[in-house]
Amino acid sequence: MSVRVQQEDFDLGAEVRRLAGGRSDIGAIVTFTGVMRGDNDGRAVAGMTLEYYPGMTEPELARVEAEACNRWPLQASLIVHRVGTLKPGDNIVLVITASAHRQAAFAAAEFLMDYLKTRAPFWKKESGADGTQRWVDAREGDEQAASRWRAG
Amino acid sequence: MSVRVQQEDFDLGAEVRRLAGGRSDIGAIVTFTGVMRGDNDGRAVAGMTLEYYPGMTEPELARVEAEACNRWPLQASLIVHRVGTLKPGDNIVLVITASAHRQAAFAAAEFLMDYLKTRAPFWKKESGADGTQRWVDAREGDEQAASRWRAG
Amino acid sequence: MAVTVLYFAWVREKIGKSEERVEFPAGVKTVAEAVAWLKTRGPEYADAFARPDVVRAALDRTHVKPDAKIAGASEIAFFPPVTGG
Amino acid sequence: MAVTVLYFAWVREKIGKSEERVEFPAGVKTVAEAVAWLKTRGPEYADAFARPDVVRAALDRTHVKPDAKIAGASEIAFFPPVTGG
Repeated sequence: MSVRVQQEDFDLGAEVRRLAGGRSDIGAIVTFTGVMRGDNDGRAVAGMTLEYYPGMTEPELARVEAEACNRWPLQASLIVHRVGTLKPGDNIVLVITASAHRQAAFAAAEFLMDYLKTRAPFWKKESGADGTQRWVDAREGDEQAASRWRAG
Repeated sequence: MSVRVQQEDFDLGAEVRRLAGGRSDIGAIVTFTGVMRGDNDGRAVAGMTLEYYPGMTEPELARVEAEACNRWPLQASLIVHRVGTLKPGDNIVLVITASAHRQAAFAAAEFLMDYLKTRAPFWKKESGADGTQRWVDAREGDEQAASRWRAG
Repeated sequence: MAVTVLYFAWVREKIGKSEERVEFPAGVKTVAEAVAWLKTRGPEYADAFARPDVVRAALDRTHVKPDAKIAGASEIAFFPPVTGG
Repeated sequence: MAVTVLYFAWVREKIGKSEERVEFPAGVKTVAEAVAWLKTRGPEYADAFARPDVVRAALDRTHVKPDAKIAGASEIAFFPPVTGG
């Protein structure tokens, strides 16, 4: 159960080995990797800068992770979120959940991503291929995706 | 879009790199790794043998994968299933889905696992820690999990 | 009509073989009829197919229901519910 | 009551600074009132808070609603809806 905010890239395989390697109580490991695309809303994107709120972002991620552990029987979990300057094809975010059964691992990973997207203080600024810059707008769909966990 | 049945272990990180490395049209990569647990239904398990139907299992996995590609806009997908003798902590199955957005990648990965569990010809025989052997029973819950995709 | 019949997992273990060539009588038209006929071949078959609703079948490597017609198939497989994943 | 006020993303860019110490008047009790008062400090603030329903706030690094009381907080942050993940 840990969270990290970092500029450096992460290594999916190494993170999974560190979390689950050598354990025989884990039956299911789900990972989500968010990758920067070269287009957004039909616009060609050349780069992106991720800003965050040091001192709030980390505990907010930890709260989201703790909530997932409350809801599902997880043996292990990890959230890694990158900040700084990224280019298309670069990794942005990694979520890993491990449980005895697949349903819990899948549900917890989706929950972490939905909640992270609406609660964790990160802001993306895109540089268009045409040289213009713009702050990415929050997506209404993300708010809806997060809200489905409130009833459950 | 490919499927493999093999005795050898797989390397999660390498498989994801092979599928998505260097691509900027993929925004979301979901992986599911099924791992052999050291207990099942409260019984301590020492090992497992996975039998399959060569010539049917591979095309059946390919059909399941093709169905997922019909239902969701996937940029890439992979199913790897191991056969032969395994011990607790060993990898059993790997599913990877890649899409522009996370909802499609998550849904397709869950669908692949649910369908694979009820359709792909694999049979598990467990060796208990007490030396007894038994064929694993199909779980009613897996059939229910698969059936939820039929209405949608 | 001679077809290759394959058995997997505990069906294979109960019958004691993984594969055989079988000449089904002309009256055997469906998978369910093939199972009923196989059960008459000996106690090991009767045991393997004791609960025919549990045993699954494939014709030429495609899942089929008990009422599927076997005419034209070159391979019939019988196996328990699958437990992969 | 002097508190540290932080601005992020386009709120920071519009106001032209990322951090300042602010002495709020005694009548400013809530986050919404703090926003209304900040808007009177100059056109850059008025611009940043032109749509106060869009700007989010945190008190001492916890998300809060506009009606949250600021008394006792040592750090107030204002930022757009988050776009991580």
